[in-house]
Amino acid sequence: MENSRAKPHPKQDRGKRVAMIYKVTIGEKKYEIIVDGKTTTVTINGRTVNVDHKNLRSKLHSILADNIGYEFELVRVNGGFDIWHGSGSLHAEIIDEKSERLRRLMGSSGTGTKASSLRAPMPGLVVKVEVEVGQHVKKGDGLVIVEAMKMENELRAHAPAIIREIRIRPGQAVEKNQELIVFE
Amino acid sequence: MENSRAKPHPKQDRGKRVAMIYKVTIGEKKYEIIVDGKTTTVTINGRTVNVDHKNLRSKLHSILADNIGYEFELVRVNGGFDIWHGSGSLHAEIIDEKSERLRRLMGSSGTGTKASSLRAPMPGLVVKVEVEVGQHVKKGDGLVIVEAMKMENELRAHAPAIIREIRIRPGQAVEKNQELIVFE
Amino acid sequence: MFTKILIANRGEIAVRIIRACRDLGIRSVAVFSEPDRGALHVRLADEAYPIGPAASSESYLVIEKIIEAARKSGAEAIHPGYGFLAENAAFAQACVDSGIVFIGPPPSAIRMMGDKMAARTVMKAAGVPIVPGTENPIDDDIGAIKIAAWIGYPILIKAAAGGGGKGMRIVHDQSEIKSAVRGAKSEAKSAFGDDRIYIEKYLAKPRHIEIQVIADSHGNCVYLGERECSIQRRHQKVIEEAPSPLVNPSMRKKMGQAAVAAARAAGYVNAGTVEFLADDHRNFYFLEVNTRLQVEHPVTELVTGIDLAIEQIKIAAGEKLSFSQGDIKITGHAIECRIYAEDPSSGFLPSTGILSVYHEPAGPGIRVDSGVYEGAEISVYYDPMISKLLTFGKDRLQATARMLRALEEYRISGVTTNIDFHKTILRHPEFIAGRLSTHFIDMYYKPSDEFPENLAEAAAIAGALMEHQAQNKLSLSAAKRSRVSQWKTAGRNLIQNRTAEKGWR
Amino acid sequence: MFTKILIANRGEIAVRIIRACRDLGIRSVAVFSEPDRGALHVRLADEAYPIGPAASSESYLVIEKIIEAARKSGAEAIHPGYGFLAENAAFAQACVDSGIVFIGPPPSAIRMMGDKMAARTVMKAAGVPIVPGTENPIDDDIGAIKIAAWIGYPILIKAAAGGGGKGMRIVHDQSEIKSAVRGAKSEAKSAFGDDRIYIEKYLAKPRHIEIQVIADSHGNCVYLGERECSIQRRHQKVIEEAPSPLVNPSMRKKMGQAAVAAARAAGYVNAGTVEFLADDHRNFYFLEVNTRLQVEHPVTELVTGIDLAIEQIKIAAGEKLSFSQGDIKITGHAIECRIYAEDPSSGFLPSTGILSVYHEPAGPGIRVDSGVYEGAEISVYYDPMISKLLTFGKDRLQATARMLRALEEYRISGVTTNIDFHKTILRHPEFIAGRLSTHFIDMYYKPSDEFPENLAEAAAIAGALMEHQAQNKLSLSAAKRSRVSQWKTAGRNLIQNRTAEKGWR
Repeated sequence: MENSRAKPHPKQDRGKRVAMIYKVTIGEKKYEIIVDGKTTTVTINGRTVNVDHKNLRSKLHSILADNIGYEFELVRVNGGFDIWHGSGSLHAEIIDEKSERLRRLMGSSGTGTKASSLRAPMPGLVVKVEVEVGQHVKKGDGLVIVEAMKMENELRAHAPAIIREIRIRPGQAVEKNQELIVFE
Repeated sequence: MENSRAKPHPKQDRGKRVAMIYKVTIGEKKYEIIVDGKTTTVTINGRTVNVDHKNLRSKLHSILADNIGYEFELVRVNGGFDIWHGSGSLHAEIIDEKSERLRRLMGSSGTGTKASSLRAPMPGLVVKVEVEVGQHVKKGDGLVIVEAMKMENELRAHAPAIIREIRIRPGQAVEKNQELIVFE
Repeated sequence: MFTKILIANRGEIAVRIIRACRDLGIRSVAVFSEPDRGALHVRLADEAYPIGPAASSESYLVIEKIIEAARKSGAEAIHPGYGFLAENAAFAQACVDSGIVFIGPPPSAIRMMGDKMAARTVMKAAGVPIVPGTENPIDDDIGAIKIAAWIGYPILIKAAAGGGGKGMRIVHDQSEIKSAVRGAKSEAKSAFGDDRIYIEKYLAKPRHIEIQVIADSHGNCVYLGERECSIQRRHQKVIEEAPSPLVNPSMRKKMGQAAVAAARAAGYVNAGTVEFLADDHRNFYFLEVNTRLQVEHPVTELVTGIDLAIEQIKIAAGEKLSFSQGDIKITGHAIECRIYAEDPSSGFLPSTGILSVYHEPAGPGIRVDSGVYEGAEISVYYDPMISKLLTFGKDRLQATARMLRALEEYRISGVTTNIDFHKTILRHPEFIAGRLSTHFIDMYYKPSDEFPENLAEAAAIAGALMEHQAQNKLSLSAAKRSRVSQWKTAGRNLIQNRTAEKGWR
Repeated sequence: MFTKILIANRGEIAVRIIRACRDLGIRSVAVFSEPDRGALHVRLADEAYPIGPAASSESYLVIEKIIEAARKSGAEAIHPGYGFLAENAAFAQACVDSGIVFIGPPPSAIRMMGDKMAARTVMKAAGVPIVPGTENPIDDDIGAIKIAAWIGYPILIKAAAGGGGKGMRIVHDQSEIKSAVRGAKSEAKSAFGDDRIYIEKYLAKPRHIEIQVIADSHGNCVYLGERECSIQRRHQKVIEEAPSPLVNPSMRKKMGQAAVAAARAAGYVNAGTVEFLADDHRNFYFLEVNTRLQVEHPVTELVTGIDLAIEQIKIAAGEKLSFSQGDIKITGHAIECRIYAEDPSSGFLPSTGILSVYHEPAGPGIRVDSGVYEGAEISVYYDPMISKLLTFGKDRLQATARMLRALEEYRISGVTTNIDFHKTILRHPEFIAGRLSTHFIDMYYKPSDEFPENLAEAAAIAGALMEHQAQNKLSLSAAKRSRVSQWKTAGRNLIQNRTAEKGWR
């Protein structure tokens, strides 16, 4: 177990220390976080916070931010972390300053690509497809009903969209994360 | 997780299967266990037992022996395992037939070497040494008092012995497993 | 008394019954499907027998496999838990036929109560108030229209063989009735192989209140107070409590006596639950009888001090009840929150995964009945209930405070749960005031993706720190790699030079 | 009421008090030494402050550091738990001086009860029966001999400032008295800096029975029944229960009234415990007062339904007791087994290590108060108590059955525990009969290295299987290695050949 405050890495101490800037997006909120080499304080959106970090085990971390306790399991996923907080998870997209500069140079459009397909959130059986190709749907409209765990679960649209392609049919078994419907 | 019954290793299946004989000593009890390649039955002291083994995680194992459930954490130590059973541990010395044959060829005396020294069971402070070099002690005689966790703990002789050497003195701090007294 | 009992179930209820067996000094026998080899009920039972693959239809629902495991193990009795074969009269009969005691009511009582219309008829005859409606099956929409006109809209069309909301239709006026009858009949036919339907008055904002009864085989039958289970989503209970904030002593007595009359009328033995709908004026109407131990039975255990699973076993062994109606006292208040792997913000969609972190709350006033542990999997094969979290307090306020504390302490990663949903409900002014109904969630719960600002900030900081650590490690190992490769390059040059020296000089 | 409380402690009692704070909607502040950064109390508290290195003398015992953390966090009150600074009058005074509420009795009461001889004097004056003995310090062995002749051998010599068995000597006859007085005085001097000693009658096979009292600052004081704590090893309690198998209603009332008289005489406020020794004829004698929450307080909570930690906080906030003596009812039976990291087969020697497997029991009738989790370390720095395992049942039989079940379910690896020891005690006919005394363990417990034959067999099989797996892996990887090295060799030959072709042809 490692305690960032108690045991700074001597090797890192010898090396040059550069404060790094991370841009974190959680839901619709954006944070700019400056981490210096010591990681005992960070600056979040301009405010300085004393941080004491302890890795409890594997991916489970305890954070004391200005002495207030939080506990998270951080699971790395594309572009950031899924951050589990005890009863669910947040997704945090993280870009460091360097990468962002690089991205700008490469002409990439940056963050915020929209979900372009509906994927199965769990394995199950397709009971009903409620839309047709070409149909305009609005947020909340039912798209597909999947039976899993003895319950019928309606998958709904998270945003307005047009149906481009339907990749499943009623009666078909689907895997978790399988693409069901492609939007335009 | 792995279930020996449900998923035999296909690679091992192709290879030749030799029944192996293991000699297990726990306390004063001795067991001769024959394990064939499939590990769904073993023979213990001549009696056949159906075994279903499941590795729950890391060192934690569930065993169904003739459908009766046991759970152990097995920690490898010299010559066998410390086997934790929920409220404490047993030590199992394990010799396979091959090794034993080898040992006999090398002229080794085999198992059963007696404890020849007293080691500290925990870190602490030596409060008192109750014996002198050359003294004969019998089983249960007090040897050393060590203070740990705010309590004084008397370490006693597990068997009759003669004190050859005393390696600590009162007031000295000792580490776990540090040799305190050597017997003849 | 039995020396060995087989538990024909899995998950928390199997664990619950294993614990009752332990308390009685009876050996417990678990059965398990392939993915359940490492499940908690297998870990805790004295013995365990495999019964086939993951699908319940090939394992936990196969009567012959269960009976065979009981025979092999020498179990004298079988406890069915709830779900699976618990209310299957054929299974109870198969036990009897094999000379094994079925821990539950006689097959005849299960059969009678399983037919919802027959149950209504029995109850009415016993003087138990029933929801106004038909006593005979409705054949077509003409009959339905006639009856609806008599009891008044809205009405509920229900399947006689039914349960679980299948074959059920709410009808608000005559124009809807034709398609509702057709729909209900065809759904009932496909779900139960029986297209009989009947009509009940549809109560607006009803409360779900049920009475626990227990009867021995010597003619003694008592009620153990009520449970209120009005907080439901998808027609499934999620929060239950005892006593009900609505029920006063006189209502309790009336409901209890009606429930006992119902149980006696059905020839009932063992533990059972008589479910009622109630309105805020304390009128109550018979709904159905559950011929098994309910999921929510522990709230009754907490307020009465009676261990229902133990009583079930004793009754099955032929013992007399050790208490009479006068001995039953309701003390304090108990609440149960069912912790599900599901996402309340997307219509309570089940969630699957490995419980990579799993830390249960504990301490004063907490009881957790679960069938999982850290590292276990919530799979698609079985019910997504993770545990039943129960609290007990001297009153409803303390039980609620302790529940909020326990929900706060619970740590689960790997699957999304309804823990925050429970907190929201428990803090809602209408819940606190005890004004409940089965429409509570529809009326008052608004799913939200919001999270407290300080939590999001702390999560952002944690994410940035981890990213920072990862980048430092990357650059460290990159530095190492480049150092190594310089050495390698140098070495190679050396060799090449030597070769050159030897070869091309 | 307070908005924030600092808990000047660690381990299970800190967790216990955090839970009480949560139930009251009060923010909790933890303090921690370096090795405790990841401890459960730090994980569960709302806030946490570091207070120094591992040694208690440099962290948990440093009054200034605790007060400083309270100031920084803005806590209005401090709960001391038990141990550490809980019975330190100077600490209570320092809180008062800093304008922070000390959740416990006034410093004067702590000081008075800390002096064992002064406490005896106060009790005698209040009419509480005390063990026959001296009321003034004994100066030398001549005085001691005189008094011993009057009260009769055996006698007990005790330190006035004492506790924890230090400076204590049992004297069986006059020949031993001289060296005992000398020994006790010197031990008392070195342990407490105070060599005053006194003499008590030594009771053979006494039972340890204590009364929980609670008093508010408005003059109300009630007793909450007794706890029997006779099962002790090394003068430390290991099993406690409520009610005591010995105490009947009239004895409870007599002891309770004596305890309340004692508390009133001492000007006591908040929760406290009056300890008595009792004999089998139900005579009882004052022993001492503990001016804090006891380790074993939960057994009282379980049988009275009163949350003592919450009451402590309310009293400290100036609230009146919400119950009177007539409201207190003892319902059911509760037992506590203290789970220690220690080896009963080697004189209860403490054991240290990482809890590599740690799975707590749960289900009906179980309460676990612990300060650890899987992966936590039982270190040499602090008390080796892992948890307090409590069970509640309708009677002593059921509480015992549930305890045996819970002990069976507990899974701990990495440190040796006293779990099997508890099972042995609970199954002993004398324990079952309720015939207890503080000499119980000496009289009836025989440590044994024996283990059930089937367990040893299964362990042997598990060991052989693991050895077999390891050997298979070894030979598999050896096969791989040798294959790889053949490839390598071949490659090398190839290169050498090529080089040769190019160079030496």
